[in-house]
Amino acid sequence: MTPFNLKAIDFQWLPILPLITIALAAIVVLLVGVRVDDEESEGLGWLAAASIAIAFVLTLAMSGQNTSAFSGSIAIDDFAVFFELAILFVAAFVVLMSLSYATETRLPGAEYYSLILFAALGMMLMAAAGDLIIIFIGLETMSIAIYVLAGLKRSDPRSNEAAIKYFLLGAFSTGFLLYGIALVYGATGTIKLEPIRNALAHGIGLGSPLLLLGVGMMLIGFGFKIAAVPFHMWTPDAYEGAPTPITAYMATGVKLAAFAGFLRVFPLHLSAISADWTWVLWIMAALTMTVGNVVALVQTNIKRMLAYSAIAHAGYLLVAMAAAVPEAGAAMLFYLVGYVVANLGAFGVVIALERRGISNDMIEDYRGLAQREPALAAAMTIFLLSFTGVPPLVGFVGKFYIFSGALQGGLIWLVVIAVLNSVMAAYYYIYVIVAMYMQEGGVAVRSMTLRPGLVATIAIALIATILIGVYPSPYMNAASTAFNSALGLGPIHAASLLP
Amino acid sequence: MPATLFIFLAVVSIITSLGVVVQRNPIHCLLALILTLIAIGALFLALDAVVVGFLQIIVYVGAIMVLFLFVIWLLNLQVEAVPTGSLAVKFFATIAAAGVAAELFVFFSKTTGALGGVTVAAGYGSIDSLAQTLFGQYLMAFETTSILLLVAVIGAVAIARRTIPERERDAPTRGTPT
Amino acid sequence: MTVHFPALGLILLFPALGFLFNLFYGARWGRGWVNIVGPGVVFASFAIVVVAFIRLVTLPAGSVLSVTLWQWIHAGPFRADFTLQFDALSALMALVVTGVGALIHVYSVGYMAHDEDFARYFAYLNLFELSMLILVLADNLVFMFMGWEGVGLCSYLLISFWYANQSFAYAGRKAFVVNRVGDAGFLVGMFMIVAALGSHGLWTLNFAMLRANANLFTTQTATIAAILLVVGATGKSAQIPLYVWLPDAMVGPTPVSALIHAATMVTAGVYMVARLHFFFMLAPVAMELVATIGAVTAIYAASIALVQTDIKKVLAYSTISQLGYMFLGVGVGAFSAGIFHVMTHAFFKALLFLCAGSVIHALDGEQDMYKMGGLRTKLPITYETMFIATLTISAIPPFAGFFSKDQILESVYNSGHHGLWVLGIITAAMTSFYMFRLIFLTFFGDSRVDSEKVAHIHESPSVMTAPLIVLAVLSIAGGWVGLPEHVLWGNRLNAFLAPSVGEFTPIMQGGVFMLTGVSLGLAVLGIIAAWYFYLVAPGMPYLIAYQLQSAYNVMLNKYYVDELYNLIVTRPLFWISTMVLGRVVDSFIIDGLVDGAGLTVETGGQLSRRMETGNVQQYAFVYVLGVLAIVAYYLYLVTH
Amino acid sequence: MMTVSYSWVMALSAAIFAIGVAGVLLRRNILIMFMSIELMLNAVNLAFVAMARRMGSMDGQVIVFFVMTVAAAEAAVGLAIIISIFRNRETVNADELNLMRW
Amino acid sequence: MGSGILTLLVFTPLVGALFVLLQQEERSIWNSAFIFSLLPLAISCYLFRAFDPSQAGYQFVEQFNWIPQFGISYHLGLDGISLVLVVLTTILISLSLLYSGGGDIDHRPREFCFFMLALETGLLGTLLAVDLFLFYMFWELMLFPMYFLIGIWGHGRPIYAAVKFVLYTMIGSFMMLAAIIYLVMTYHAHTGALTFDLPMLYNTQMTTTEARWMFAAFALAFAIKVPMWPVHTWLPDAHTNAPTAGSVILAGVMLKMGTYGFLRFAIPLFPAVAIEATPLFMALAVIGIIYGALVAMVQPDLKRLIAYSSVSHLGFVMLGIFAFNLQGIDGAVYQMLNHGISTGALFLLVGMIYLRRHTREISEFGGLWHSVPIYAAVFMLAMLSSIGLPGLNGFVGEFLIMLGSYVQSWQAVAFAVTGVILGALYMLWTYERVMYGPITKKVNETIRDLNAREIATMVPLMALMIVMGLYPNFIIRRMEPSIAEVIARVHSAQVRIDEEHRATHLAHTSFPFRQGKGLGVKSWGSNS
Repeated sequence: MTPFNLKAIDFQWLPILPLITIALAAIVVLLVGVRVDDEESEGLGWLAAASIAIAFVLTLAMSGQNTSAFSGSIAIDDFAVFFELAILFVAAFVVLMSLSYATETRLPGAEYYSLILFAALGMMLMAAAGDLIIIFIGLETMSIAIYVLAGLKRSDPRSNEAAIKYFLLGAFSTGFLLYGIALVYGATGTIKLEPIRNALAHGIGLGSPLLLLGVGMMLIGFGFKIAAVPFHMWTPDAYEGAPTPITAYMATGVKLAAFAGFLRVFPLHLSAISADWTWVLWIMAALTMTVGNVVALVQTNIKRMLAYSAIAHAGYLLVAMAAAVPEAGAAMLFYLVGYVVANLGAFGVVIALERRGISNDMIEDYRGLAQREPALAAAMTIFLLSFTGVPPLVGFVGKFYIFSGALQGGLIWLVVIAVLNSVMAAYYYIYVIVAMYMQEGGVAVRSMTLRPGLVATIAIALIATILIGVYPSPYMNAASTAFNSALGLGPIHAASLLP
Repeated sequence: MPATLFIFLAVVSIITSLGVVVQRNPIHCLLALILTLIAIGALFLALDAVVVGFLQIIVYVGAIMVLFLFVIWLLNLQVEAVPTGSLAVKFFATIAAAGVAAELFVFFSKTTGALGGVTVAAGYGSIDSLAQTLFGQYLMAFETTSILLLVAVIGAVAIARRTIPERERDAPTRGTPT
Repeated sequence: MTVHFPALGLILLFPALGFLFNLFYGARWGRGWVNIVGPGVVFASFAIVVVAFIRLVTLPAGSVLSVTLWQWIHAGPFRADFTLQFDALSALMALVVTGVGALIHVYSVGYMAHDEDFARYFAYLNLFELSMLILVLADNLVFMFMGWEGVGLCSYLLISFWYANQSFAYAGRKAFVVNRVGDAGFLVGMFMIVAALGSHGLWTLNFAMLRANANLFTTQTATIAAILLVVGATGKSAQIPLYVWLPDAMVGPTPVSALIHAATMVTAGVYMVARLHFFFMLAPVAMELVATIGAVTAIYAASIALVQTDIKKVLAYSTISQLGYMFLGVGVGAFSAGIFHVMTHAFFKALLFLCAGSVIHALDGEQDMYKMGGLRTKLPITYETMFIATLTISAIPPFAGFFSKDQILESVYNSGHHGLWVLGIITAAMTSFYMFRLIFLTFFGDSRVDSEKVAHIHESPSVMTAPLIVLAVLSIAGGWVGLPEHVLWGNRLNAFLAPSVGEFTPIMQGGVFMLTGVSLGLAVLGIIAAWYFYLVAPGMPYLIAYQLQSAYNVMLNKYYVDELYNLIVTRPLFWISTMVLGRVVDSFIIDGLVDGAGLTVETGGQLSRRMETGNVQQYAFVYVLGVLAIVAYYLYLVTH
Repeated sequence: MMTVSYSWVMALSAAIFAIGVAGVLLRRNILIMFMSIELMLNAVNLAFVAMARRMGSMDGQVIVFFVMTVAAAEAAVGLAIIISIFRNRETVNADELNLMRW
Repeated sequence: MGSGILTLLVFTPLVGALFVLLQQEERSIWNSAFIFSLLPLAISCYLFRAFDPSQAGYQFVEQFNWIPQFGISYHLGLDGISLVLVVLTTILISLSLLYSGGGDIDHRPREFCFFMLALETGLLGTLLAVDLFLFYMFWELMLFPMYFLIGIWGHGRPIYAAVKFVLYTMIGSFMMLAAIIYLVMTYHAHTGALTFDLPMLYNTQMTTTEARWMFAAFALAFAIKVPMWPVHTWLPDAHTNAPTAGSVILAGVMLKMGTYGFLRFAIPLFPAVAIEATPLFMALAVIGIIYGALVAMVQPDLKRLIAYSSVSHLGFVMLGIFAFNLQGIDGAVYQMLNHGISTGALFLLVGMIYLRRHTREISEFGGLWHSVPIYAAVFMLAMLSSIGLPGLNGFVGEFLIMLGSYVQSWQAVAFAVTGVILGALYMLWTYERVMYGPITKKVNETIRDLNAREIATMVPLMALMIVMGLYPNFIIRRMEPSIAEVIARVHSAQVRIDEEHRATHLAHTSFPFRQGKGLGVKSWGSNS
């Protein structure tokens, strides 16, 4: 029996400090929360938000390094930091927009906020994962928390249904993801990402059927999480049924984490065999954009519409991924930021317009909103226009960046498809604007009290949507630094990457 | 591993897993699943995965499956009275599943290599070597798993907890038979 | 020799000021002011023209007065400026335009004495004077085109002056649109000239430049361009095939008919051909065309005039016919003869119209000659002046018309166009016939005036009769500036115009007396026939009309040309626009494609939406389909 | 004695995996669908163990350990969700869970 | 660097828009909006005076780094072509606001003024941007205010029209975005410099195929905006349903963005393709001229009629542009101004009568001259300007266009000239049906004539019609050097093409397939 050598353990506190903070906070929130009435859970929310802020600062402090910890299980690079910051940002705003929602819909506050924090933890793990198993566990941590959060309106059959559908398909696709991991493991002999990259670079496993099948299975697994067609079917139902802040969380946080994992695995560590997966992504991107937009076109429920729109946006992101050039990777990061910001804002507006207990989320309910709630309508308009890709909003710059990346990779036709899709998308986004500004009627609801948290969410999202759009330069820098740091490159100017 | 053993376990696991899919009574399904798991556990043992093989039987069969059993009893699930779903759906679903199987078979027919090709070190699959790896290479994953389980507990409680009183006034849930 | 003469600008300035005054202040300041300012500005212009004319004749022959008002269009090397030139041809035209114009303005004061809209009327009339002066004084084609379209506009405005009447409005539009058809040809002709010179580095439409560089044109270019310009001329001068607007234009106030549709505007085509004579000389085919159009139009219009009953319609067709003579003249190269006839025609046709106006005025708007008769005593001045004009138009010596018409016919004969000459003299006979028919029906015989109007018949006020008298004098003596060669002082006009329009070069020399005799004889024959038909045996016309009913009807209905145009141009155009372009192409095909694309997407959306059945197993099924596809792809990669 | 080829084990794992997929697609009872998913996970586990054995590496076995944990966690949450569904709707039939569609 | 005056010009309206949002009282909303629209007008007038006509390049240039990662800069500049359009824009916006305050907009005035002023920023920015990215940004930015203007304050089927307008435009503009990016990458591939700066991109080397595709994308975007036949069908709907001010700006300025785009971007960037495509565009332009006129002729709705007449007029503009000579393009740019002024005036006039009668059906009118003589007179002038009567502005443009085109293709002019005839036909016929004849409807007897505010709106336009007709040089002089530059680019491309024809087999064989530009996929992180 070999004595266990404690020194051999590559244990570092620092890189997981934010994670620990979040975990501790989640536990504290839970423990405190059991004594708090569900209708007074706002304090718990502030607590959660505060802890997120602390974790945010801690994460920020980690930037600029390029190492790993825990025997390569945890990557400490700007890529991880970028995504962790984004995830924390999202989590914070989901908490903020929940403050009024949770109390008014009587969600169990303790579980609610702690699960949000746990989900964030899972997401951050995915972002910082250095091996496939961490990605898997992070994914499961996140997913399980989200399944529960989606079903947390226990008496609402829609919420139940959202949870079970998401859960069943989620577990189903877990099988595929795992199978993929198993096969890649079989082909390369390791599940750590860095060694996989090295193995492939040295020709180990190249051309192995196992590797190819493994790649395919992992594509399926990630495809499910990012809601790519044809693995997208759960999305609208889950989005519609879940409590709205959780829908926002799914649309933003889960997407961020899934793309973090996806990017980490595929473009960053399987680049040696990119020829083997770009075509799949090509088709998937085209299908995802088209189906997402086409079906979004005929939706009548705004949450469902946003769900399909989220699918479509995943499609745009896949366009960049299919391009498989560094510039496109950075573009994805930037695009995600823009997408997340606008989505948070849009869901914030949706929440603000929900009545106590009764959802108010048919598009026709938005008619005449500009008259009743000019500020909310204006904000919603800006978010929708950002989705459409109208300059100078962040969505436009993101699209521009994505298209640049894709053209860099030579995907002209895919870009053309994306362009046509953007026009289609314009139609349904604009239709909401039509309802708000140009039609009369709708339900004059007593909207949910605009608490500071919600107002702050919408306001900050609004400012960010405009500001990042007008002055995107620093964020582009951050995105490209982040992406390239995971490639093992320093901060680089976009131009220097070009042929 | 002797081929005969493998074939025996393979046949058992396939038959029992088919049983999961085709039987009507949930209890029977569950029993079939348990048998499958045991057969797979035996395969683990045969593949020098001693610890994992026992864990399979203890944890999986012993804990998880019992959970299933509880739920079946809790919900008082009966035999599905009539086969539901249209025949066409079943047909296409079967085709699709068979397609998956066929594709995977073709794939693995392309792979080669005997199982015994690598002589494993002594102690391979032992609890010692497992622990070495688990707490060395995979410490982070291990620690994280604790969080995962915590989440699962919180989640399960949060969602399965009986409804809050006032909610019952709003929309009385039907009493669950206990 | 070009002499800077800034006062030329004043010629334009006065009518322009008059226009603005009448437009903005006329109605407010009242009839008194308008009656002074309206004609006053034209007299002022006339005075300047006279001054300029005197200056011109003191200079050596071939001199030009000129002034550049300001730069207009400078695009790249192309230049077109607001430059006025005052040479012999312009001088003559300007004298006619301002002189006759002034008289008609005066006449209008009386004619419009009872009309509410006098201010607008004089505004238009002043604007017309302005445009017409631009037309004749412009030193380049573009500037001239501005006048050309301007007079068309004024014609439009004045024809539909009494806008409340739907058919008047229609007549106005018809005039403008038909003119536009001609103008389009004119424009293309201009482009062709510019392009042809442009290829030699000369980007201009200046007359002097064109004339100096006429050698740069090939015959082909010149021919096509000239024909295109002729299209413009036929529009403005109401020649076949674009004459149709002029008869309808008679619905305007009668002084307008006199000024615009007889004396000045309609002669613009002739003026243009004469102005560009050097260019037309390069294109014999175009010249032939002009001559032929002229001759055919002359006889054609005359034949219609034979049977018209509306007094103004007769004069209108007569105008078309006389314009045909002018075309005939310039077409055979006798430019100065053509211009000579422009001048005399301005006198006598203006007079005829004004007299007709006087008659109509007296009869409260009655225009049907069969409801007149015996007015000789009641309207003595009108009768006398009109009789003089009729003699003039019938080319009875020594009235003005005789000299000009005779000169044209002689030139036609001498240029070898004997066929056209025959048409010309037949027309001459017809002219005297229908003109005397008019006189006899109106002033002789028994009164057929509606009984309730009889009491009101009165001679026009002196403000109207005075211009008649002046014009009558001109109709008599106006022709004496162009006596046949070797008679007394000879053809002074010809000599005066020669530097501007060149000399007529006959290819043969017909007997002067023979030619004159034949045409004179025919004219007299026409008079006698009219006398016989309408005074001696008034039943005869009916009999003939009855005998030749179909021919009569064809003529009475103006050869059904309006109906023909309607059938082959207007209606198909509207039909195509509405049915084919509007409904089929625009709404059905293009919008159908656009909306169809949208609809396809939406239908696709609705269909794929149905895939979301809410059933989680179907979701899984779709999922597995995706799995199958992806695995199949990798299987393909592995096996290949 | 015939050696068991490593691809045989993979084939077995594929077969069980496919049977699991079939179960998910065919069974209306969400509980049994969930059982089928467990089958799929076990098939994956088998693959992991086989791979680990082939390369003589322990990593695969460790992963199986994690997969079991995850399976347990999923089972807990999944069953809880099923219970909550059953409380509201008194059914575990997937066909009847279609409040939200289109 | 720069004086900042262009930035001031572009963003003053935006500041005004935000300022207007703060106003509460309706009067102060209109007043402040109008005053804020006068400021850019004043600036643009100053620029017009200060502009140096002898210079071809950009003046008052401002340039700052904006997104250095992409070589995108905030680069504004003013040349002769944009100068005149800027002045037109500021004038028309001011007049539209002046007019709209007089009762045309009866609800939500604050938002109306906001969108009008925001629109002005978009329009001015589009005209002044020298950086392609910046240009695209403003290009899209002008779309949405107009969409709201149509959708909220429109009549009839405003939503259908607004959405159609946006989607139609977006198809083209997104394609253009893709082409812009592709162009920049092509430039980068050849020179190693990443820039969106227009003057630099003029020198991009590209293969003929690439150029064709990119030109097609640019041309599609601009052709939709112009609109050229057959992508014009959004226009009648948009115009008919838009509020008066919307129609004025739409016709007066926005359509010019399409032609401006051709002149500034599509043609100078891809001169060789433009030359190649000349027959096509001339044919489309001529079809547009005739088609627009014919369909306009039979429209029963006044606004629809004017909308179709725009198709016809813009056909002339396109014809002139593709003449590729000074006369043609001078005329085209001049015609852009003319169309802005005369069609703007006509739309205002239709709006005025709509305000009184709440209908635009021609058959509802008749004999209006009797009851509204001033209106009739103003209408007459606008109409004459529109049909190109010499002495008014329309003629100068049409004349130069046809003159220039004649040199290029006499066939085109032979057909286009029918547009001159038809133009007169449908305008006069409309005028006749509306103004002339007896009053057939009782209500028409009592409608009131133009009030002071309306006259004040029309007077500047009328003055421009006359002044520009009589003295066009003060405008042509300023824009000609810039136009000459465009032509020079086309001509040098022509020279190149000719040379290539001479030196056969050398050029035009396949270019080597450049890495990362074709469909080949470059791998990630090639250095690891």
